[in-house]
Amino acid sequence: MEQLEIIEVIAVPKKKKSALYELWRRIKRSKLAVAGLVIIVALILTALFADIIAPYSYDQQNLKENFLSPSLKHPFGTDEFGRDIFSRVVYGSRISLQVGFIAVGISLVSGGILGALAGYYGGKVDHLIMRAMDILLSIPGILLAISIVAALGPGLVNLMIAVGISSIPQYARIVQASVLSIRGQEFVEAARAVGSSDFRIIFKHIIPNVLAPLIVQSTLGIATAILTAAGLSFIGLGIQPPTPEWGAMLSGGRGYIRNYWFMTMFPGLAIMITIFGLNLLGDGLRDALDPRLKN
Amino acid sequence: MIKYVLRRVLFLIPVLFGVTFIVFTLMYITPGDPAKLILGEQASADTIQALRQEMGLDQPYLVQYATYVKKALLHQDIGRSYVTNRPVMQEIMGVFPATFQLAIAAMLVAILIGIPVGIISAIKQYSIFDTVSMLIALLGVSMPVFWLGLLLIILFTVKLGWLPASGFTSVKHMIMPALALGAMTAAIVTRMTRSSMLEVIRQDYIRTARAKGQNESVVVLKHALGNALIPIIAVVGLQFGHLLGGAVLTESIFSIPGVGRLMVDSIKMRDFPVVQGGVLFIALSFSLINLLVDLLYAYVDPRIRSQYK
Amino acid sequence: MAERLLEAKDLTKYFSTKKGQLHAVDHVSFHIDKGETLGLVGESGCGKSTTGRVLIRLLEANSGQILYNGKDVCKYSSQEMKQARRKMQIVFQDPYSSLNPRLTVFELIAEPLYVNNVFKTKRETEARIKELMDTVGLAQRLITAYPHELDGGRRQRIGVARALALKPEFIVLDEPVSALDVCIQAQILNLLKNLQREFGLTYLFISHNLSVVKHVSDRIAVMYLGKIVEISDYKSIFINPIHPYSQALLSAIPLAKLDVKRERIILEGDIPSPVNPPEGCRFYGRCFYRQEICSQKTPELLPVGDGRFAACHFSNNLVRRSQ
Amino acid sequence: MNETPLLEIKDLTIHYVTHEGTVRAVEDLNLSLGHGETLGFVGETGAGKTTTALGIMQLIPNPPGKIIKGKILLNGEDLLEKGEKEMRDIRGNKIAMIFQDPMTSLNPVLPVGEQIAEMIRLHNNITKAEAAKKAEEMLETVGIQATRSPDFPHQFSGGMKQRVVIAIALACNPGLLIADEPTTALDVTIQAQVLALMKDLKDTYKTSMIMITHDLGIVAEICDKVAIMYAGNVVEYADKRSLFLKPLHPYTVGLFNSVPDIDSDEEELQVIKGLMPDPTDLPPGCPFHPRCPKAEPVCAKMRPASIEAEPGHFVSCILFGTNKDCEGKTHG
Amino acid sequence: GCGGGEKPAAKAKDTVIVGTGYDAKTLDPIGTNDVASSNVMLQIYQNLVQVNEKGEIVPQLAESYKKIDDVTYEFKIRKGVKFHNGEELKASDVKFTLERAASPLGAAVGHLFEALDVTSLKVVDDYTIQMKLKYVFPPFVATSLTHTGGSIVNEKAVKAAGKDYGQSPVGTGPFKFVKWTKGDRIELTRYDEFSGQKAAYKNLVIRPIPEVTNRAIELESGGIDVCYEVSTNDLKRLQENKDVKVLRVLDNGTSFMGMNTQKKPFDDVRVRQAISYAIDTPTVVDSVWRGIGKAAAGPVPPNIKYHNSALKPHEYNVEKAKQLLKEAGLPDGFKTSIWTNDRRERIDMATIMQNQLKQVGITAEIKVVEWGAYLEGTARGEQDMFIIGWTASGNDPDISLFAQFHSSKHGAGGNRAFYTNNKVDELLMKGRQMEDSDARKKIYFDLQDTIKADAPWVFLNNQEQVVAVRKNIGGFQPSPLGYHALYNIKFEGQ
Ligand SMILES: Nc1ncnc2c1ncn2[C@@H]1O[C@H](COP(=O)(O)OP(=O)(O)OP(=O)(O)O)[C@@H](O)[C@H]1O
Ligand SMILES: Nc1ncnc2c1ncn2[C@@H]1O[C@H](COP(=O)(O)OP(=O)(O)OP(=O)(O)O)[C@@H](O)[C@H]1O
Ligand SMILES: [Mg+2]
Ligand SMILES: [Mg+2]
Repeated sequence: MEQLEIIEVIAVPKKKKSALYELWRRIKRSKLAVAGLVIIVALILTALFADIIAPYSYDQQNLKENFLSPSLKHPFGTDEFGRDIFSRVVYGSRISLQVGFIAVGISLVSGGILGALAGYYGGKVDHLIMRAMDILLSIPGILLAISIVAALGPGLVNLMIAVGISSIPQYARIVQASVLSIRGQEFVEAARAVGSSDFRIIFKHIIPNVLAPLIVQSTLGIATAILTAAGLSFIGLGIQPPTPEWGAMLSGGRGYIRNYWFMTMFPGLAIMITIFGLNLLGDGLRDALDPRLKN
Repeated sequence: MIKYVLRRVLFLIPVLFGVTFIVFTLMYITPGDPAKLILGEQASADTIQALRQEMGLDQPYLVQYATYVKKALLHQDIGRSYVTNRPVMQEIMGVFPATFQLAIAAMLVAILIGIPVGIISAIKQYSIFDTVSMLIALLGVSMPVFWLGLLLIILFTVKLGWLPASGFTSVKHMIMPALALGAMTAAIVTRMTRSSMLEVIRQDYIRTARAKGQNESVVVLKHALGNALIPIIAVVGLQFGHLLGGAVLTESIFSIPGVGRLMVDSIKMRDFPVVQGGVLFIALSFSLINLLVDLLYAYVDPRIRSQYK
Repeated sequence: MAERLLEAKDLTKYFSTKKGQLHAVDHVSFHIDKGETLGLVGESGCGKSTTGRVLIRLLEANSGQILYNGKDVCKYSSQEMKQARRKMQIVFQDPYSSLNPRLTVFELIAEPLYVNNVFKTKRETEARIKELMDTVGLAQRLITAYPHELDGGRRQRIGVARALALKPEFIVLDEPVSALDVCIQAQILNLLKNLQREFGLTYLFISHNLSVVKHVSDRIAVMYLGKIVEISDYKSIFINPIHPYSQALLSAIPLAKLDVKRERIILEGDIPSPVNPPEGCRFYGRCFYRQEICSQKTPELLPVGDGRFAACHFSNNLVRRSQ
Repeated sequence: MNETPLLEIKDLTIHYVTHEGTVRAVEDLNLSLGHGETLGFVGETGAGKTTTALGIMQLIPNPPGKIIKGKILLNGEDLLEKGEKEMRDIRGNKIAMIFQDPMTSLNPVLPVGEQIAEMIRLHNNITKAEAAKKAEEMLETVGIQATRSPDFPHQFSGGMKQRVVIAIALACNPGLLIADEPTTALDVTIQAQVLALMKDLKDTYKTSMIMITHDLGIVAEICDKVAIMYAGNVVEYADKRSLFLKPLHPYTVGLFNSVPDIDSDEEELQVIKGLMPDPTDLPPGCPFHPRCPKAEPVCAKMRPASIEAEPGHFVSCILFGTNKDCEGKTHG
Repeated sequence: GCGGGEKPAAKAKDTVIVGTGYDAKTLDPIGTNDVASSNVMLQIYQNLVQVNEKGEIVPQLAESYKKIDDVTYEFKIRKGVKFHNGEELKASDVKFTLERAASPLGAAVGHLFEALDVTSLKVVDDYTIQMKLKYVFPPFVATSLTHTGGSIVNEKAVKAAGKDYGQSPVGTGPFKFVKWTKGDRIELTRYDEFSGQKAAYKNLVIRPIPEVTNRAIELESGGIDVCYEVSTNDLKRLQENKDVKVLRVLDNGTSFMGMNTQKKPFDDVRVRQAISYAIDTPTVVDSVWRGIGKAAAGPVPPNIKYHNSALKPHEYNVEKAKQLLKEAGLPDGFKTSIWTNDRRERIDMATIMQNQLKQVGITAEIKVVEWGAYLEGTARGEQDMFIIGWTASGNDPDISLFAQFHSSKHGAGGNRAFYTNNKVDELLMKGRQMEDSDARKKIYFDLQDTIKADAPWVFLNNQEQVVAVRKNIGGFQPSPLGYHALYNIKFEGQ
């Protein structure tokens, strides 16, 4: 067998770093994905350091200086209460990210568990869970969210729950399909052949392999959650004032759109850029995580 | 085929039960007494109580649901609106045409933009066109629809004076709402078309078609698009279903009396029969569209067709 | 007489499908002696892999017995089975999908050791892994590599190392070289033979490539549509195949030789579906030797002398005919 | 033998430019094929067989593929200088190609008859009905009932699908047929059916053929000439007989030794060590030298030229002919 | 601009398009009590009597009426009045109308007819009807009979239509119902046999356009002729627009921030007063309404009888507020919440007040509660502080005060502050049983002072009806009730 190794000298497989590095390397290929990543990182930093970045508090009113156009003092102008729009947009990143992440967290965890159960056990369990998901899916998301907010009352937490619940089916479907396909792959059988328990198979073999589509879906899901939350604000079921939620700022400012363009423009742009970044990143991740591109 | 359709239609029954039950439960736990909302702030406790009794609201939860289901099944009666006292069916049918037209118009916008752009992007992958159109598509999904709607109104009504800002009575009225609503869908369709085409275009049978000496446009339109259609139909169907569920925001911005607004208003007014009936109706149309989509699959893909036999 | 390691009796595995019962393995009986290699050949979908999986209870048989050292494996409790698993291993066909893409070479080889608590310390485990990598000819520096960074040959070596980790007696090799290029294939075949010699392993070698099977096997079983149609020692089956299907199969192999003119039997038609197969010989539809009775009575796998078995109503005639 | 060969490839070089680097899939490849001949094209995975075939068809996916240089002469005319429109006339009509996997080479949403008819209509000026008729005849020719022409690919078995693919390829009676591993995906007995059919048809239609395969058995069975390919290059090119009886290149020898022999009883196969080199990073000199049992220091420096070691038997190795003498010189 | 999709006024205009905020719920007078429905019904129906601009009761379908004793009224009905279906108006229709209104069917307007003794309705002859009240209640005629809930319907038409009457109304008014496209428009046409002054134009279209901005845009672009409820944001532009006239009238409504007087710490009058002092009402009102309406001074709006115009808005005095809090044992303030529904202006007012309350150490969380839940919650007394409005449907102070401050009306009845004051109860009871007089005036002045001192509410603003019309629209006068007579419209310059 010594002969087998001689050739290692010449045919060296390219040495690669960790999986994370590998992911970064793949994302890096697409300029758009990198742009998305930059936007999101910037957004997260803004949210983390909002206190430092924002020149004013988000609820500091000055009724005498309302509707000021953008200036050095107030880069995005002031709103009807004389609050600094720039500061509100900066603080708003916290809210939007919270809404996005927690709502997606809710749907990810519940959808993921349901989907995994359905996919792994198959048969009746699968049928039952997936039909329930069909039912949930056939109620329009925003209506479901409205009903839930109406039932639970408005507020940040309930909003996140509402948005979260209404997108459970999507995650359940993805996880179910992935689990189903991964369960059928030979490496799962190979794990069983060496004596691995179901538990180990699920956690060591199946879940890590389902993550890729889930990460993509979650990235896009955060975007949808932020948009849905904004939509709910528009119908008047959003977050309580004076919380600087972008959707609420946008819909609150809509009456002023013809007089004071900056009141809607900046929160609107903030939403747009955020969603844009998330989508760029999501698309990029989708490509980067695509197993077919693995060489 | 007929058997398949029948099976699917039968399958709707549990779905509809499920949907009504969920909505019923949600409405039940929602605070807000419809009797009070109807009677207004000055009604006496007695009249409210009397009305509650008349509406059956004093019954236990499951009895109320059972009564509803029984009436719906036995008498095809899904009740009358608490608010307007009109039959729920009439309420829904009153707003459905607008929603349907809006959905169709938005879908047309989405398809007419999304599919061609998606195809060109795919065959010119990594070109400037591809990058730019994908960026635009992404902007499409990134813009809150109500903001886009407002900006459209400012542009087309206020600044240019070309289009009316509200209502839904003529083609002219439909343009802006269809654009606002279609933008998001167009973006989704574009992306799906592109990725589906990219997937297909790498397939061996495309190479076969080229090896025959077939020219590129036929290869793309006949061989590639024909096979890329399934996922495109899927998103178009799904989106259409969602649109039929009511585009609350668009309807509100453009003052269009549609299903979405009816539902939101009814939820706000605790007009339970209308909410129930509306969701039932939406779920039904959603399911029917799914069925239609599946039948379309069978139409475009013989492999699926043979499964339905 | 050699010691019998494993015996399958009347093994049956059906799958329920939408269209009906799929007879993947249909009343199959054979045995494998200690230290020998039984080759299992047949065309795609004939039930080779299913047989292999049922043997080590990755799939539960519908009926039949699997005697391993005389004890029926099918009756093992899950605890006993876990013990037995250490003695019975499998190497899969596709080195691409049989390795979890998210685990490193180390983790992949460590898995059997870890889940069976073979070693107490990490050091011991590591030592064993290095030893295994040496055994199968994988360079130590690949220990942190991911499967997708490796070529098919190396991946298959990982598969072999995993199988060897628990020091098994018996390994099912499910087309271990089919996905590989000829040169790599030869490397792996040599490796497998060496390992067998070194550790006294017993193999069930599944393949659809007759020359490969012949190269490694002591005896060969030919399978057709869920049934074994012939079992012979590796030489006789090539010189003198009995079952008409075996004959056709052999004649169909293109030989890398000039001037060897063989009488080629081209079978008509395709392999029929294994779903609800009709009574009678499974090969009936394509057989060039079929008679009335073949469509009515299913032939049994019967001894035809010299330790050979065949399942054909006319095996006696055929034995003579081909002599 | 001084008439122009049907196909002549000169110094063909094809690269794929990818993120991982440039894959030099085909490098300075030379080859020729006479009228009515069948050439076996043998090599390991990644040797560049398919790339060469696609190069001839000019169907290299671009990006990432690009023909860097060379000539592909069909009846003396350089295909590389033809416009896309002219190429379309040639494809299918003068050169047809069969791909490896019949399962995926047919368009799943079109009836097979239509797929054959499409080819016919593209290159003949006939009506739809006539083309359909002709398609049915082609189906019969490959042994499928004409009544199955409205059926879809998924309704056929693998072997039948490959027959349909063959029917498409032969529908316009091309002068050159390139078959890229046409039976690799098929079962042995089905493979035998298909090979027999191909042999028949080749004789009837007098088509020249390039048969890409890694199965030397198939080569032995139906080829006249053999080209052995390694890392983007033809390392040995000869008459089948000459090659089988007396393989010259160490790689060819290794290849023969790797195949278990059905007739003999060898215990251990004599394998070629190692793996194909990384195509983005080919070793200098002879690409085979790191694996070559007969390698000499010079092999690492110089790329051996193709030498006619025996009449009609070309080999690129320093062990033979003048190559021995040009030590020190480096080629392209 | 000709941007509107509606017919531009090319020929002689005979259609008036009105943009409103909401769609009507039903056109059955007793089916609802909302402004949007009343706005349509006002054009279709008539009442026995009506209130003129001066606030006097004048006959409409009744020729005359007289009070026979404290609780008995007799109405003479005009002869020859025809319903839209051709039936002549008879006393029996009036009887039918009132019986129906007071029955459970009329629950939505039932409160208006609480005082009416239905069994006493007596058709004397075809054109005479008598009715008795259960107790002395002088505002009856002015409030109940003039309300659209008391619109006279045709017995035959109602019975024929059954449950669907709300979609096929038949009245005696100047306009006939034509078609109702839900959520989009209600079309009416002139009733040519109308007994009074016929409308000057033929078609009336009432379109709900919920987005205020859109409504204004539609008016500017000529898509509609009349635009209800102009928002503060659009007011200035519309006033400057030469094609548009803005008409305004102070309405009968008061917005206020109530405090749950039964909940700690609002059960302490000092805390309530402190809050009143802490809030700079004029600034709040001015910042939010910017020129529409005015800061409210007391519980009785300016247009209502016995409004005490001497009252001033709450004094803004942070020091006093702090002092009072200290006295109440809350020197560091406290945590509380302000409930509001999702009306933009209310949220805005809450936002500013939240900020002002912070100055005195009170931390108020704003809870925007969806309307249904809001009504339910405030009726149950879950709220601390809450913003809501109250619009009187007539000009009698009893309507403004009774439901809001009488202890029998706690919660759902209207008294969401759960205000209890025996003296107030007594005065309210007395006031509603008296005929107008100086004595009555005194009672209501007393009430206003007492309530203000008790500070269950922070009075915010008296709203204003701002209606903008195209320049060529004449004869239109907005009403404080929020629904306006459209039949008087004339096209000017035509
Ligand atoms: N889990 C399963 N469910 C249903 N049918 C199955 C399953 N596994 C295998 N089969 C069917 O059982 C038959 C035998 O399959 P098996 O995998 O044993 O064949 P094989 O001889 O190994 O073929 P190959 O050479 O393609 O690997 C096939 O028809 C296959 O489709
Ligand atoms: N589209 C492509 N992009 C990048 N590299 C490619 C592409 N197609 C082929 N290659 C590379 O070019 C080299 C030659 O590939 P080719 O497909 O011609 O080999 P082959 O001899 O046909 O192999 P096989 O026997 O596997 O079919 C390989 O290294 C392959 O990885
Ligand atoms: Mg197998
Ligand atoms: Mg190839």
